[in-house]
Amino acid sequence: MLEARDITVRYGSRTVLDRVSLTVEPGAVLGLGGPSGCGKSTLARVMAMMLRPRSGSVAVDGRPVSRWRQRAPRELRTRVALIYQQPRLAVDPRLTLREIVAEPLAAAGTAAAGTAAAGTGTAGTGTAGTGTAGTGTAGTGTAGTADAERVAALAAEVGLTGDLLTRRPHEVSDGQLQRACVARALILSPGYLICDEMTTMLDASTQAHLVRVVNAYRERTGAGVLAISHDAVLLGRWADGVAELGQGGKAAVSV
Amino acid sequence: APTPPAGSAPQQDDTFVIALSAEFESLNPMLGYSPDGGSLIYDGLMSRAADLSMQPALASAAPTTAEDGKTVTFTLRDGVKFHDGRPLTSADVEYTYETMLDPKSSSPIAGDYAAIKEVEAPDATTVVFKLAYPYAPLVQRTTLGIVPKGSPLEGTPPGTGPYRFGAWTPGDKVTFSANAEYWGGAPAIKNVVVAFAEDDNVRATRMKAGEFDATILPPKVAAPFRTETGVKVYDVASADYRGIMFPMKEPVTGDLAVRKAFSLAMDRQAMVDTILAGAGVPAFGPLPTESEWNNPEVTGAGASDTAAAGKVLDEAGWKPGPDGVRVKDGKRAEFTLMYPAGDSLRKELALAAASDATKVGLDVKPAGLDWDAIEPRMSKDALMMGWGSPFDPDYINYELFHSKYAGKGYFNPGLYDNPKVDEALDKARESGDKATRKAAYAEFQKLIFDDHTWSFLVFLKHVYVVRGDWVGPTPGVDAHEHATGGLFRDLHTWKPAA
Amino acid sequence: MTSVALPQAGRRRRSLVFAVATLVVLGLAVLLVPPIVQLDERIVDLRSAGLPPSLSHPLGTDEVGRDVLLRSIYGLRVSFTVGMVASLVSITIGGLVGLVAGSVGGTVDRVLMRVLDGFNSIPHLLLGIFIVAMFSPSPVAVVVSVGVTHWTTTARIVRSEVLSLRSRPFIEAAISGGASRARVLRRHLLPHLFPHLILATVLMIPHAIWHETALSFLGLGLPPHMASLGNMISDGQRSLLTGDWWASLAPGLFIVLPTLAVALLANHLRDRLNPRRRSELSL
Amino acid sequence: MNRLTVENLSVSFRIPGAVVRAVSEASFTVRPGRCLALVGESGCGKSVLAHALLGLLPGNAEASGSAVLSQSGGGGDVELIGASERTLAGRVRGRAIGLIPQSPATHLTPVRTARAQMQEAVREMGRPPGTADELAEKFGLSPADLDKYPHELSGGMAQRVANAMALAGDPWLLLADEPTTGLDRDLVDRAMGALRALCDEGRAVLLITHDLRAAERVADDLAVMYASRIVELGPVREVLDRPRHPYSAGLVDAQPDRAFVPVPGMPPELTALPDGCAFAPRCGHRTDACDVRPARGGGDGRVACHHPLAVQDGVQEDAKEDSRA
Amino acid sequence: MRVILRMVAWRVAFAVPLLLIVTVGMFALAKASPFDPVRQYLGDRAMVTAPEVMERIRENWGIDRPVLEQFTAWLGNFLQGDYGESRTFHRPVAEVIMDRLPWTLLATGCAIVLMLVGSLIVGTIAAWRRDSWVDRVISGGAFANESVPVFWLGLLAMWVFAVQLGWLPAGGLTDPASTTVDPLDVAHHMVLPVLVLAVSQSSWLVLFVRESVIGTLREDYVIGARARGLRERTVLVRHALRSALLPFLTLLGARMPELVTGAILVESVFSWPGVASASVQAALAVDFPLLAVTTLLGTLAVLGGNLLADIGYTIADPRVRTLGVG
Ligand SMILES: Nc1ncnc2c1ncn2[C@@H]1O[C@H](COP(=O)(O)OP(=O)(O)OP(=O)(O)O)[C@@H](O)[C@H]1O
Ligand SMILES: Nc1ncnc2c1ncn2[C@@H]1O[C@H](COP(=O)(O)OP(=O)(O)OP(=O)(O)O)[C@@H](O)[C@H]1O
Ligand SMILES: [Mg+2]
Ligand SMILES: [Mg+2]
Ligand code: NI
Repeated sequence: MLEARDITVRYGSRTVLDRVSLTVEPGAVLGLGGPSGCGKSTLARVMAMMLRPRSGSVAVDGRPVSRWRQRAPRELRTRVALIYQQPRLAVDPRLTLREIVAEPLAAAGTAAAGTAAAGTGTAGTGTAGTGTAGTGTAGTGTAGTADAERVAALAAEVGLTGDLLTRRPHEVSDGQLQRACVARALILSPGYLICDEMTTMLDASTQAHLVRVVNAYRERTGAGVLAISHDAVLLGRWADGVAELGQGGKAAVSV
Repeated sequence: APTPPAGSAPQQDDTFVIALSAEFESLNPMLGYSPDGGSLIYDGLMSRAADLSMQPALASAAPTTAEDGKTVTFTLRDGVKFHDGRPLTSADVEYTYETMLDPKSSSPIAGDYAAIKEVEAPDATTVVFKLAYPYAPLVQRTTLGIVPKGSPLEGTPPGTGPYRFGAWTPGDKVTFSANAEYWGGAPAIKNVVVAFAEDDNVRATRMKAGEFDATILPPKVAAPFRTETGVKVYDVASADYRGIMFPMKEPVTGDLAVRKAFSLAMDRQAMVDTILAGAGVPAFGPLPTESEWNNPEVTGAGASDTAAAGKVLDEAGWKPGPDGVRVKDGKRAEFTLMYPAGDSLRKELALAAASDATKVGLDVKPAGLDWDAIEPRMSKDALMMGWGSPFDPDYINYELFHSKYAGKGYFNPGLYDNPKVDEALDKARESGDKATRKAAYAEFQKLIFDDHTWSFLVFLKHVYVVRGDWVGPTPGVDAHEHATGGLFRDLHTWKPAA
Repeated sequence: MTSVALPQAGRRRRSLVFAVATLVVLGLAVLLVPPIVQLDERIVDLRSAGLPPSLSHPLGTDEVGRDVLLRSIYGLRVSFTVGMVASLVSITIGGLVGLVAGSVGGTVDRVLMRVLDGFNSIPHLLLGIFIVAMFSPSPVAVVVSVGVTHWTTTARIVRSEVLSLRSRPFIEAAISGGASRARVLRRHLLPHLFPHLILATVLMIPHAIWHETALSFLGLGLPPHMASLGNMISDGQRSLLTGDWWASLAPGLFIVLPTLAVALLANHLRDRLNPRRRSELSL
Repeated sequence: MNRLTVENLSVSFRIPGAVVRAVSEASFTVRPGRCLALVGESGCGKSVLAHALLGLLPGNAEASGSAVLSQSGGGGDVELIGASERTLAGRVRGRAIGLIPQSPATHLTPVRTARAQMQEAVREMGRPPGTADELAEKFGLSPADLDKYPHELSGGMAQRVANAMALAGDPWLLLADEPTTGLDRDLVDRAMGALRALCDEGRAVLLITHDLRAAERVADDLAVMYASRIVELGPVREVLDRPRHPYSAGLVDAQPDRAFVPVPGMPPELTALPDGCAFAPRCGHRTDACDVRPARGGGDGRVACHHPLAVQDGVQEDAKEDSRA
Repeated sequence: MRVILRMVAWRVAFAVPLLLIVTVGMFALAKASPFDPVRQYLGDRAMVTAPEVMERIRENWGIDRPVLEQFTAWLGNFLQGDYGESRTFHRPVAEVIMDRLPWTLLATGCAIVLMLVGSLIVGTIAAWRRDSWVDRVISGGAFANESVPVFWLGLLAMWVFAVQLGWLPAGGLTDPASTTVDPLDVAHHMVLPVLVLAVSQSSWLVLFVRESVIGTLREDYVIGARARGLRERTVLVRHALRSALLPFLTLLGARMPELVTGAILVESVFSWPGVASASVQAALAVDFPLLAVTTLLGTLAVLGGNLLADIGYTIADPRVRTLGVG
C-alpha cells in the first residue's frame, strides 16, 4: 500500500496541496484527475519521495518515509517508480535510449538487477505481440548479458525498435522518449507505479498499447498504479477508481 | 618633460625627469638616504667631487684631526639656511648624527659610523666628532646629509641642498624644486622629478617614448640609444665589481691551486664583450684602475689561459679523471657556485664562469637561489658577489677580508683568514698618513690577489642615458649603489648647452 | 535550411591534422632529441652569443650563446610536464571539491566555500611564493604550489554547475531510479561538467608554465639557468628591445603551439561529448 | 491569397551508419480558413515535418522537395525549404507561421519568466504590450502564472504559455504540435475553440494531435501519417467515420472510447523502411502487391494503399475490386 | 529577495572569523617563510650592515619575541585602529594603504568592467560564429593570450602604443613632469594599464562564455526562441547568453586572486602606484603589518566578489534559487 496522508506542500508562500490524502492499493489502478495546475504532479513527486512535503506523511507498504530525495533509502525509492510528465526534461541528454532504460539497473548493481528480474519472471511476455520471449531464468549466465536482454525485452515491449536504442534523446520523437521512460520505470519491477500524464502526447494506438503494458505488468506483479490524467474517458477505461484533486489542492476522492 | 621621441631639441621646459629602478626607501638621511652624498635635498659637512676628492660643503674647510686620530673637528660654513628658513647650526649636525646612531632609530647605516663615540657642538659653528678608535675614513663618511634639530624620523625633513622636496607619490615619483637661495648658487634646472620604474625594459621603453630625460640602464638595453639622435649615453666607470667568493675552509675551494686555476681559466674579456655588451673592464682586484689606491701589480690577461691553469692544477696533483673532471686523492674538483636567482647579470656571469671552468677540468655547478637561501650556505659554497666602492678603500674591504668578520653575515662569509691581510687593513684604517695607508692597501691587494681569495671578474660601467644637450655632466667613478648619486650628483650645476 | 551552419568538414579535418601533426612533431622532438643531443645546462658560449637563425643554429642563439632550438626542446619537456601535472592536480582537487560542495550542499558546502575564499584571499603569486619557499625549489615544489593554489576556480565553476544541474528533473529521475549519490555524480553530473573541466585543464597548462617562470624569477622555482620555457621567456624579455627577436619567439611558439594543438584536440573531444553537436557532425 | 503548398517534402537525418527517413514525399496544401489535422503513430515524422517548414532542423538533417509560402500581403512567394536564415527569421517565423512546440517546457528559456519571454516576443513582433495578457487569457492562463519561471509551471501551464506565445506575431498559419497536452477538459475545449476561431477569422491551422475527438471538432481535413508518409488525407469526418487505410482504421479504433486496442505489431524502423508499403507487416490485408509502394491515388487522391477499406461503413470491399475501379 | 538577504547575512557572519583565520594563516606563513624581514628591509645595504645592527633592528621590531605574543600584540593594536608601521615603506600602514588603494580600485575597477563587457561580447560572437575564422582568431588569440606573461603583454602594448604610435603615455600615474593630479591626465595614463589588465585576464572569461554559449545554442529553448521569429541578436543575447551566464558569473568571483596577481604585474609594468604592487614587496620583505592589511583587503575583495557572483547567479538562475545557496 502506498499511502499519502495529509500532505501539505507549499512553494514559497503559495499552498499547492493542502492536507491531501491518497492511497494506492497494490494490484489496483487509481486514477487521479483535476484541473491543470492543481498539484497532481506535485503530489506524484511527494509520493515518489522526490519532494519533501511541508507536513504530512508518506508510507510505503506500511513503512513510513522519514527521509527524502537522495536520503530516502534506496529500496524505498526504487519501490515507487515515477513516470514524469515531461519526458524531455526527465532524461539525461547525454545518454542513449538504451542507457536511459538500463540506468536503474546499472545504478542498482547487477545483483539487485538479478533479483529484480527474478521477481518479475518473464519480462518480455508482452501484449505487444512481438513474440519476443523474455528470459524467465535470470541469475544464470553473466549478469551483464542478462541485463542487456532485459533492456531489449522491455524496450520491445513498450514498442521501441532496435534502431532507436542507440540514439540520444534529441534524436527521437517525444512519444518514443516517453516509451523509453516507461521502460525505465518498469525495469526495476517497482511495487508502485505513478504515471504522470503518461499517454498525453501519444497517439491513440500507442496510448492503448502502453496502458496494456502497464496493466500486464500490474497483473503479473500485483503492483499498484496511480494514473494521473485529464482524460476522463481514458481513466474510465483504465482505472478501478478515480480521485479528483480540486483547485486549491483539496482532494475529493471519489472511488 | 616628455618630448616626442623624434624631437631631439634640448629641454623646452624646465623640468627634468630622472627614472630610477628602485624607489627611495625614505628621503631621510638619518634613515640612510644617500649617506655618500649626491642627495638633491641635503648637504653633508663634506662633499665629493667627480674626481673623488673631498670638498668642504657645510663645513667651511677640511676638518682638523687630533694627533691620536680620535678627535675630528669641523667648522661650519656661515649663512647656510635650511629650506624652511632656519639657519644651520652645529646643534643640527649633532642631532643628525646622534639620532642616526641611536639604536632606537634602527637606522640601517648606523654600522658605517660605528667608529663615532659621540658628536659634540661646543659652539654654534663647531662640530667635534669623538671616535672610539682612530678611523681615517671618517672624513669620507661626513657626506651624510644634515637635517634640522628635532626633525622626526618619519617624513622628509628640510635640507640645505640645491633642491627642495616637493611631493612624493609613493610608487610613482618624487618631485623637487630648485632652491634659489642655495649657498652654492641657484640651479639652472628648476624642477626635478625622480620617477620609479623597476624593470629595465620598462625604463628603456618609457625613455624611448620620451617620458624620461635621463635614466640608468643595463648596457645591453641601453645599446639602441647609442645611435639615437638627441640622446647621449654616458659610460661611467665604476668600482662596482662582480666576483666569486670562495669558501676557504672547503676541501676543493680551499685549495689555492683550484682557485688560481679557476681564475686563470676565466675569459673575462668575453664576459665584458658579451654579457656587459662592452660596458665594463676585466677585474682582478677590488679596486678599479681609476682609483688612486689601486695597486697596478694586481692584474692579468683578459682572455683565459687554460694552459697555465692546467699546469697549476697538474702541479698541485689534480689529475684529469675519466670524465674530464680533475681528481686529487679521490676528491673530484667540483663545487657549487651560487648566484641570486633574480639577478640576470650574475646568472650569466656564473654560467660563463662555470663553462670556462669546465674547460680546465673543474666541475662547477651553478645554483640560482634566493638570498635567504644563499645566506646559510655561504661558508660552504662559492658565491657570485658584487660590491665595490670608489671612496675610501677601507669601505667594505675591511669587513670582507678581515678575519674579525669571518662568518658574520655577508661579511667575509668564506671565512678567509690571513693575519697579514688583517694587519694591513688595520694599519691602513688607523693611520692618518696617506702614504702609509697607500702602502698598506697596496700590500693588501697583493695578498688577496696571490691568495685568490676571490676571483674578481669584471668591473661594470654604469650606463646613463640622457636626453638633450647639457653642459655639466661629469662622469666620475660610481659606487656599487647609485641612487641619485653617480652622474646626477651635480645636477644643480647642469646647464643647457647653448 | 539549417539554423546552425554546418562547418565545412574539410576545415575541421584540417585543424585536427594540424593539431595532431604539431603534437606528434613536438612529441617526437622531445622524446628523440635529448638522448641524441645532450644539453649541459651550464655551458654557455659567449663568443657565439646573439646569433640570428642559421644552419648551425636553426633558431639562433641566445644572449649567452646557447642554441635556442635545443633549449626549447629541453624546455618543452620540463615545462609541459610541470604544466600538465600542475594543471591536472588543480583540476582534480577543484573538481572534487566542487562536486562535493555542490551536490552535498548545506554545511559542507558552506564550509568548503569559505575555505576556498580563504585560499582565494591570498593572491596566487604570494601563496605560491610561500609554499615553494617552505620546500626547496624543484619541479615538484612548483607543481604543488601551482596545483594547490589554482583549484579554486575549477571548484567554483563545478559547484555552480552542479547547483544548477542538480535541481533538474533528470537528476531527480536518476535518484528516483535508485542511483546513489556517487553514481549521480559520476554518471549524470560529471559528464555535463566535462566541457568546462577540459577547457579549464587546457587553460591551466600555459598558466602553470607562466607561474613557473614567475617563481623561477624570484629564485623559488626551477633553477633560472635550467632550460625551461618559462625561464627562456623571461630571459628573452629584453629581446623586444635589443632586436634579437628569435630568442623569445622560439620559446613563445613552443608554448603557444602545443597549447593551441591541445586546445584544438579538446575542441574535437568536446564536440563528441555534446550529444547534439555530435549528431550534427554525424560523429 | 495566402497559401502554403507542400510538395514532395522529404526529410532525412544522417546518423552514424544509417539514414533516418523521417518525412517522405509529403504533399498537402494549407489554406486560410481551414484547419488541417495531422495524426499518426508516435515517431512517424509529424514534428519533424513542422520543424522542416520553419527551417528549424538540426545540422544533420537534409530536406528536399518544396514548401512554398504564398502571401497576399506582398513580398512574393517564399520557398521555405533551403530559405536563408535571414528570410526565415525576418519574414516567416512568428510572423507568417507560428509554432506551438510539442514539449513546451523545454522550449522556454529556463532562466527567464514566462512573462519576460512573452513580452519580448510581442515586442519584437511589433504588437502592443497588452497583447501578452490577452493571449494568455485566450488559452485560460491567469496573468499571475505568467510571472513564473518555466520550472515553476505545471505541465498544462507551460502548454498554455506556448500556445499563447505562438500567436505573438499574429501569424496567418499556426503549426500546433499537440497543443492540448496536459490540459484538462475545459482547457482543451477552450484551446480548440481558440484554434477554430482562428480559422474562422481567416487564418490557417496545421494541427498535429493524438486527440482524434478534438481533431474532429476543429479540423476541416485530416491527414494520417504512418512511417514518414501521409497515407490518407481527406475531410475530417470522412476519414474518421470511414477510414480507408487500414492503419487509419486501427488508429480510430484504438481510442479509449472505442475498442481501446492498439494496432498490433511494432512500427517499422525508419532507418530501414521497406520498399513497399510500410504498414504491410502489420496489415491484415497484406498481399504481394504490397511489396510495391502504393501512391496516394484512388480518384480523390485520398489514400495510399493497395487494399483500401470499402467506402461503406465497416464493410470491407475487396481490395482487387477497388484497384480495378 | 529574502534569499539574497539571508545569503548576505550569512556571508557577513562568516566573514569575521574568516578574516581572523586568514590573518592567522598569513602570520603563520610569514613566520614559516625563510625570508628574513631585516635583510629585506635593508635591501642592498644588508650586505654592508653589521650583524649586530641587524640584531638590534630585530629587537626593535620585536620579531625575536614569541610568535603568539607578536600576533596578539599586532591584533590588539589593529583592533584599536593602529595598523602599525610598514617596514618596507617606513611609513604607517594606514598611510601607505590610503595613498595607494584608490588608484588600485580605480584601475582594477575599470579593468573589471571592461573585461566583463568585452569578454561577454567577444565570447558570444565566437560561439555564434563557431568554427569560422572569427572564432578561430578569437579562441586562438585567447589561448595564446593565456600563454603570454602579463609582463610581456604590457611591454608590447607600451612598445606599440607609446613608442611606435605615440598615442598614449607609457606609464606612471600622471605626466612625470606635472606636479598636480589632473583627472584627464590620469585617465590618459590609465588607458594602457587598464587595457592590458583587462585583456590579460579575459582569456578564461572569453573561452568559458564561448563554451557555455555553444552549449546553450543547441538547446531546445534557443530553437524555441528562433521559432518565435525573434531577431538573431535577441536569441543570442537574451536566450543563449542569458542561460550561459552561470559559469561566467562564477568565474568572476573565482578569478579574483588571478586578477590581483595581474594587477600586481600590471601596476609594476606601468609604474602605477597602486596597492597591489606594494603587496608583493610586502610579501617578499615579510613586512607583516602591511602584508596583513593588504591580505585583509584582498580577502574582502574576494568575499565581495564571490558574494556578488553568488547573488548574481541566484538571480541569473532561478533553479538554483529554489535550492538555495548558502
Ligand atoms: N518548483 C516550483 N516552484 C513554484 N511553484 C511550483 C513549482 N512546481 C509547481 N509549482 C506550482 O504548483 C502548482 C501545481 O503544479 P503541478 O505541476 O503539481 O500541477 P499539475 O496538477 O500537475 O498540473 P498539470 O495538469 O498542468 O500538469 C502550479 O500552480 C505550479 O505553478
Ligand atoms: N535529430 C534526429 N536524428 C535522427 N532521427 C531523428 C531526429 N529527430 C527525429 N528523428 C526521428 O524521426 C522520426 C520522426 O520524429 P518526430 O519527432 O517527427 O515524430 P512524431 O511524429 O512527432 O512523434 P510523436 O508523436 O512521438 O511526437 C522519429 O522516428 C525519430 O526517431
Ligand atoms: Mg502535472
Ligand atoms: Mg512529435
Ligand atoms: Ni595563477
